[in-house]
Amino acid sequence: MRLVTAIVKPFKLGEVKDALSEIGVAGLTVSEVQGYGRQRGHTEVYRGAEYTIDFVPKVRIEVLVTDEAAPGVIDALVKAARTGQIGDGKVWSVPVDEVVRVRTGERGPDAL
Amino acid sequence: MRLVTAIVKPFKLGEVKDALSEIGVAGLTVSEVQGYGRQRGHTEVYRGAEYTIDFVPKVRIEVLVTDEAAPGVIDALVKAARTGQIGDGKVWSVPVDEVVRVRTGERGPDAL
Amino acid sequence: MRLVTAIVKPFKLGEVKDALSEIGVAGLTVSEVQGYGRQRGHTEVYRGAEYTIDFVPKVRIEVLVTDEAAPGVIDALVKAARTGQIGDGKVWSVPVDEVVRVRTGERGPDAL
Amino acid sequence: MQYNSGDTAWVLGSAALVLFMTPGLAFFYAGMVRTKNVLGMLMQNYVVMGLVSLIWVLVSYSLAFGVDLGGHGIIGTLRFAGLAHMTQPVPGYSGPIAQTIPPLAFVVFQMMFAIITPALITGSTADRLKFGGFVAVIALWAVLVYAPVAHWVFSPTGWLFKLGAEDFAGGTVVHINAGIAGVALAILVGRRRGWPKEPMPPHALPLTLLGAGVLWFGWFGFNAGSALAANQLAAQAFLNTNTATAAALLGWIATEKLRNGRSTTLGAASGAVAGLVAITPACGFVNVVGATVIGLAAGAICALATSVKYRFGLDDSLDVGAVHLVGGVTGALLIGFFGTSTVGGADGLLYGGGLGLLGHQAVAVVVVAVFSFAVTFAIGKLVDVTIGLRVDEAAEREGLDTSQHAETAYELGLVLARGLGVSSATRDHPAPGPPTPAAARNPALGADS
Amino acid sequence: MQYNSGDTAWVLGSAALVLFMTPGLAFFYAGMVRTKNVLGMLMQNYVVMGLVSLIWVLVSYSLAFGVDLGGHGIIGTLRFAGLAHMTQPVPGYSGPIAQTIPPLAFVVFQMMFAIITPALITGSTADRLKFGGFVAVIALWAVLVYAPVAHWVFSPTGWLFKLGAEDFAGGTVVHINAGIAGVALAILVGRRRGWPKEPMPPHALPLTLLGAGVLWFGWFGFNAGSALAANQLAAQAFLNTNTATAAALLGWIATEKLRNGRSTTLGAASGAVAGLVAITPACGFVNVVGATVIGLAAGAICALATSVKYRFGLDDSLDVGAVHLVGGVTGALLIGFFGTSTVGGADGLLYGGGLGLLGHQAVAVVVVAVFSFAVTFAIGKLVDVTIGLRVDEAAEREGLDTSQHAETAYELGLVLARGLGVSSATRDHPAPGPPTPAAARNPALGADS
Amino acid sequence: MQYNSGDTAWVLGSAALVLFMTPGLAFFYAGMVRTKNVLGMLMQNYVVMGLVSLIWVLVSYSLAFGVDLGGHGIIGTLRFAGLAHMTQPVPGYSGPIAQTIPPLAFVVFQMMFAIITPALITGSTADRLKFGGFVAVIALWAVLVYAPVAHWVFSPTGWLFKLGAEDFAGGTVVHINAGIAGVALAILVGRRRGWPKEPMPPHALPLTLLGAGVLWFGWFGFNAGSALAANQLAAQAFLNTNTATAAALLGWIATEKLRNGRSTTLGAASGAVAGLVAITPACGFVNVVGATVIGLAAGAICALATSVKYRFGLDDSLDVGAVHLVGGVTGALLIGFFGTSTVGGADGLLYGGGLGLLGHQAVAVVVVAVFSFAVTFAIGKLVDVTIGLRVDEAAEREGLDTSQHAETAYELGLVLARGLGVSSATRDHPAPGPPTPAAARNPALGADS
Ligand SMILES: Nc1ncnc2c1ncn2[C@@H]1O[C@H](COP(=O)(O)OP(=O)(O)O)[C@@H](O)[C@H]1O
Ligand SMILES: Nc1ncnc2c1ncn2[C@@H]1O[C@H](COP(=O)(O)OP(=O)(O)O)[C@@H](O)[C@H]1O
Ligand SMILES: Nc1ncnc2c1ncn2[C@@H]1O[C@H](COP(=O)(O)OP(=O)(O)O)[C@@H](O)[C@H]1O
Repeated sequence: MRLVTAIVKPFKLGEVKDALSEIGVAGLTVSEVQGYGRQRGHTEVYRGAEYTIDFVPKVRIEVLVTDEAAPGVIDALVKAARTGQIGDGKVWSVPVDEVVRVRTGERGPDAL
Repeated sequence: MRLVTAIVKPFKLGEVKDALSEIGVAGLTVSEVQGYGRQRGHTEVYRGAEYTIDFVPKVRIEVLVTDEAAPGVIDALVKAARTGQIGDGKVWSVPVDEVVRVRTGERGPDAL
Repeated sequence: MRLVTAIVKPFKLGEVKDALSEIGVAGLTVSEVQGYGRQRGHTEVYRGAEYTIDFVPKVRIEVLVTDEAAPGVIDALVKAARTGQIGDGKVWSVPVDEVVRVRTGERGPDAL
Repeated sequence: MQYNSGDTAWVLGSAALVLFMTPGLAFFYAGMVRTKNVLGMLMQNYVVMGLVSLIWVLVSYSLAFGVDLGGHGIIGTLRFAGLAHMTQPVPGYSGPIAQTIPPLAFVVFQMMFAIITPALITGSTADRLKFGGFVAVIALWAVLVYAPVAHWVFSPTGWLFKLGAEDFAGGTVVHINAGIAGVALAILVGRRRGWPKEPMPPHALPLTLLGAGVLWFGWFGFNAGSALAANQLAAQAFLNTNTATAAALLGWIATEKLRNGRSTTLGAASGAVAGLVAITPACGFVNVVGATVIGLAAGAICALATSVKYRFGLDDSLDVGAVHLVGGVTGALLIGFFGTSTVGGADGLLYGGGLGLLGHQAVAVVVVAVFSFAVTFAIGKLVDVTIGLRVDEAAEREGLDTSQHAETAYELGLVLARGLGVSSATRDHPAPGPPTPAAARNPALGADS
Repeated sequence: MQYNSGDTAWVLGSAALVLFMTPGLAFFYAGMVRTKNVLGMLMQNYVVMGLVSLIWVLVSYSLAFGVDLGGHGIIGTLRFAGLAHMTQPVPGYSGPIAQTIPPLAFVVFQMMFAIITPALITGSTADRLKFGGFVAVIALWAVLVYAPVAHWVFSPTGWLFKLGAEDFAGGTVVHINAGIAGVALAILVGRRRGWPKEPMPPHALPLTLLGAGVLWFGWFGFNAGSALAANQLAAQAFLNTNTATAAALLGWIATEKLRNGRSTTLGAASGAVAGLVAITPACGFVNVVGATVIGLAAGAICALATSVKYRFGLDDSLDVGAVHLVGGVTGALLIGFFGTSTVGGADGLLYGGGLGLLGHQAVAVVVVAVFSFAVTFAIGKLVDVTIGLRVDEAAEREGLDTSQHAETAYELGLVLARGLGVSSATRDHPAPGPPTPAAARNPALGADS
Repeated sequence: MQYNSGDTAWVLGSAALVLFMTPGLAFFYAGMVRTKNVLGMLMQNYVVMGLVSLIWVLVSYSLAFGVDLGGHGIIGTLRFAGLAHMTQPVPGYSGPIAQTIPPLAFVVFQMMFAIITPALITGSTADRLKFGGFVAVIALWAVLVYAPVAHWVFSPTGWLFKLGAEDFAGGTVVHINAGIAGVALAILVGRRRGWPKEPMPPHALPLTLLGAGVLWFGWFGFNAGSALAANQLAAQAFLNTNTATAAALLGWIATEKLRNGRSTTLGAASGAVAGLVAITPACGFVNVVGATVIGLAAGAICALATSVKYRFGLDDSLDVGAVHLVGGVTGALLIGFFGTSTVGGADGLLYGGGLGLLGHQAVAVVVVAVFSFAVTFAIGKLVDVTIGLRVDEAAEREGLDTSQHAETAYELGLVLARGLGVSSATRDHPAPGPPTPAAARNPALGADS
């Protein structure tokens, strides 16, 4: 199995979720992160003192998938999250040894 | 070594921590996430406009363990986090190349 | 490729970011986490009721790197994050199958 | 009739101040609950403002301050129900205490007291009441408990007033009354699940401090407004109020410092409120020395009293008993010592007045406490067995905000609203079809397309 | 001249209360927007306080309450511009309505009305206005819309006042006027991107509740202060205000309960405001029965009216139309039924006054609504085509806080400020070099090194 | 004696308003600090309310407004200590300035000034004071600095008052005094660790805006209340206050717009406060033109002054110097130009009064600044070397909230309280044993088992 992780622009979350639903992904886990990269942050001013904000808010999406499904999920993620502008983010996958569904104790692909 | 990650119901965090302590796990890292899956979110109403909230708050628990300890940790996590109701979450493990304890520079199992 | 993850003290984030920039790391992703380990939390008192706070705020830093760069990045992270006091945190790395840059679809090291 | 415009200005202004106290109280309490119950707490307080205002106009004012029924000092008649006959002076206020303001100004001033009193109760039963059940309890309480107690103690025709029990601004009518009612309901509905093992720390102390600030501000209307005139007595009550509050703030945080090693912000806020509570009955009867002692005593005693609930296993969640009941009793009884006729009222023990005043105070405290406890418990029980008073386990775990009100207090995620799910067009809101004519005519309307 | 100190105290105190309403409104609104637009909303309201205060002093007071130009009741002259000739009594207030307060007290009291009225508009165009464009619109509006309407209705020399239209504290001048202006601007600037498909839930309802509490409090100054004296009429207006507000709060949440199955906190806050709006024109003309009915009606009608915008695809973001326009019209017209000369003003339909009063009310409503809509739309258009009124897509997505004001509302991360990046020493702030002499002399200054 | 009820109502109401300013200030400041220091800031302000209230009653009122010692205008005697002899009129207020209110009303009104003045200081030393040390400094300051300065300037028997220096509501006594004291303490305790390299942005600007709103509201009591009567002068002071505040708000954000390209919300709030500060000494001496100029000047000058600290490497954290010292000086000196006897006081330069008034103003500014700086520095030093004034590095990094008060401001995690650890039953709270009898009898109590 694979854990596919995507770092994307926050406002793309809705589209990404829908794209994954369409190809049969039934679950995912989302969290807020701050990204640093080519995309520049903005500037803030408080009583004349200027701050540059280097971090840009992003959303991390994690999806557990079977090995076979992984490429399709990656492609769907990339496609749904793309705006073509700097800062669109990354998608990567890592191998997973074992997955268990807590409720039932099912293991492996059945746990997804 | 292994990184065992669990997505569980927030109010189970205390029990999970205690269960892990009992089997000798000395450290872990926790973060807030939002889960999407079989478990339904709730509905909110603001001035007559209804919103369905698809995401459900969850807690992510990450534990670095030795290869040998991994199965026991997974079992402990699953057991402690279970309520038997939809949305109990997932536990998975991924292989880890290297672990370093920042304070001492110790590597491998000693770093845990 | 590798995903190097570091759990460090929050006020070290600036220094870590600078250290990574120096060795050519162009991007990273940061999130807030709570750590449990040897470092003790503090105590709070509300109307005479005392609470012990077991968790300590930490920052998680994730960096995707090539296999070759991984050891250097790990060393830089460890060095920059160290205070020598309990609770400095962990750095670990896991193997990554695939990385894609969302904007361009580039894969592998080019995606970093 | 010619009223005194200065006194009227003062009483109307004071009424506005007292009204403002209920939102203040709502925030004082809301800061202390957990994130999932914030709106539940605010809502209980705001709905009291709606509900009791109407009940007061309709019936409770007449019961409390109307013509006494049969001259027994037990209850008013319904002659003023719906605020009829408002040209008639308020019964009992004659001679030296004759009112110089329009009766309607008195009605609205006293209305605000009737509102905040049941609102105080919400702290003891935080996080676990059904909204509907709460509304029912309050509606009954405003008629069956508040109105008679106000009549006994506040109305010059009431039996405790005539007995000589002194309560300048509501130590018994408001604080002991609400405090013991809170305890009664907390006993009735039981503990929050997990209490006291699970930590339930305040979710946003700045809100609590804000509430305390608003309460301190508004309480000048409550206490100094109770002089019903802008005069020397009002100034004295104002001074006493501030002095006792300051002393109690210091008393509470000093007690904490000794007990827990740290002075806390919540302690400062709580101490201020304890001082305000304790000086309430006394502010028009004691001098500044009395006010200082009452404040210091209330600060220390109430701080210590917050531990009592753990001994009894009673989840009086936000310490309504320790602050309002204990603080109210402290103030009411200390009048028996510090009351001085140089300010107003009878002389207490320390000013050569003997034990008489203390005795009357004790009678008022006991009578009001027993009555309020019993009737409140009965009302609570009635509501519990009929429409239900406590939420079920799932709703309690989920929190009142979503379970009772379908809302969430905070959506602060700069990034990720939990709600970044999907909004559904409800039956009431068909997804808008093609642009309306107005929109079609005005290109700007289509800016989002 | 000898003024009445009690009346003066009341009107000055009321002016302070009404000033406080604008921050209250700012928070009422700011709680409802998304995190990225909080400061944008607050800023719009606060800048109105700055801007309109000066415009009022400079010119609008004179236009609104100055000597009527030519006796047509259309507009005042500039005789009082810059607050010249302030020893002269306010024109038109003579005989039974002669003022007993310094004219400057009247100036500041009315100033606060001129401030909050355009502030009300900010709700309808939330999240999408350029700051500069907004400022321009308001500056023009305070002169071209507010001043004439205030003259017509409020000034005893205005034509609608003389016609017999009644507006005790601003149902038409403030609420209908601002409500329809909000609708006009919302039409002009178009919908927020994503609306209504993308969920845009309130980011912090406690702020909205706080704002509602402040509004309720301050509104006593608004309504009862409009008696311009601390008297029986003020007390009646005070009572009516509170009663209608309470009734509307209950009316709104009852309507919600029936429609959506749940009573919400936002509903309670909205209902209270709807009640305050509706009773505003009527509070000095109806008795407590009238106030109750007006409140209940406003609560229910405004709650239902919030759905209307979805039918028309009009993004009146925070329901300025449904609350202020609809609520204002409800109150203004119900005077025609419930007005009673026993309180003040003419008798309405239910008190034997026939249809006359209702007719005058209807004329005032229609005239003000049409005028305000047309002129507001024209002002908005003018600003839009010159300096621009709506932010571009990137700025809207980013949010007003950073795009318009280079700020972020919350930095709550206990751990990770997004700003844990790097601060740049700007040209104005050269990175401090070696310690200054003062610092060198004082070792404590170097504590951080 | 017969007091004027309207004047008394106004002064008591104003006293309440001024009391409310200190919580307002607390929030104004607390919004600007980082999340870990929020409660520390609030606590400093609230404890000042407790501490100074008592000190005022005990001794400072008598020193400030008591019978002048030896007629030198330097200090009052202790005759009024503990508020003894309060039937005696306040010394010096006779003839045209004879008071029409109970002396106790004057005591409480002035008390609120004594409270907020040291509270203003907390901004300059934010995030790094030990709580105990802070308390000690304030206690000494309220006696050794505030009381004499108030006597010199406010009391008609004080030497600066008699010299002819004008300070209607506290430009020198409150703002210059607190501003320079803040600078002195900031120098003494040194910079926050990391300043100015590490970004320290405000954690919640809405709180700052809330505080600014409360300050604006309360300041009407501060300034217009200083007329000590509800009259023409109060109305003028009210108008001037609002006008200058509005002008300064605009002045500040215009300056920002030119300098940084953006008008900020923090700038609007800061500008409003700067205007309130600058008009404070002048509000009863200038007309609306003077008020407008003073406001515009203060807004622009104070905005620019915020940069000064970077040049000197002085961490005046929340710009107490730039806003209160600079704003206070601006207002105090501009009286010398805009003072006009048509409003009150002497004529300034622009109204044909020559340089005399300006000279007196300059003397007062310099004397108060020098005295306050020196004594404050000495007090701070004394406390620093005895009980310690600055927290250690670990406590500063951790933040004042947990290190000084064992509390956390926010627990907003809808999911994960950091405290989802374990609560410990403390010695004071033995884990509750078996259900108490009461609980056993009442099954509902066991709802959680
Ligand atoms: N090497 C990396 N490791 C981890 N996350 C990264 C890395 N590089 C970029 N990111 C994440 O991807 C986001 C987008 O990267 P950025 O360089 O701004 O744009 P792009 O991916 O379009 O070139 C960053 O904000 C960061 O969260
Ligand atoms: N494929 C997946 N990848 C990542 N996280 C998942 C996946 N499926 C479920 N989850 C996480 O597990 C949680 C519980 O899943 P859910 O389907 O609701 O219940 P259950 O695991 O009991 O069947 C989800 O809220 C989500 O956080
Ligand atoms: N086994 C583990 N798995 C995951 N995270 C861990 C583990 N042990 C420690 N951590 C993380 O590292 C942080 C520091 O660990 P701690 O034991 O306090 O100090 P140190 O690493 O210096 O010995 C913890 O707060 C936690 O976030």
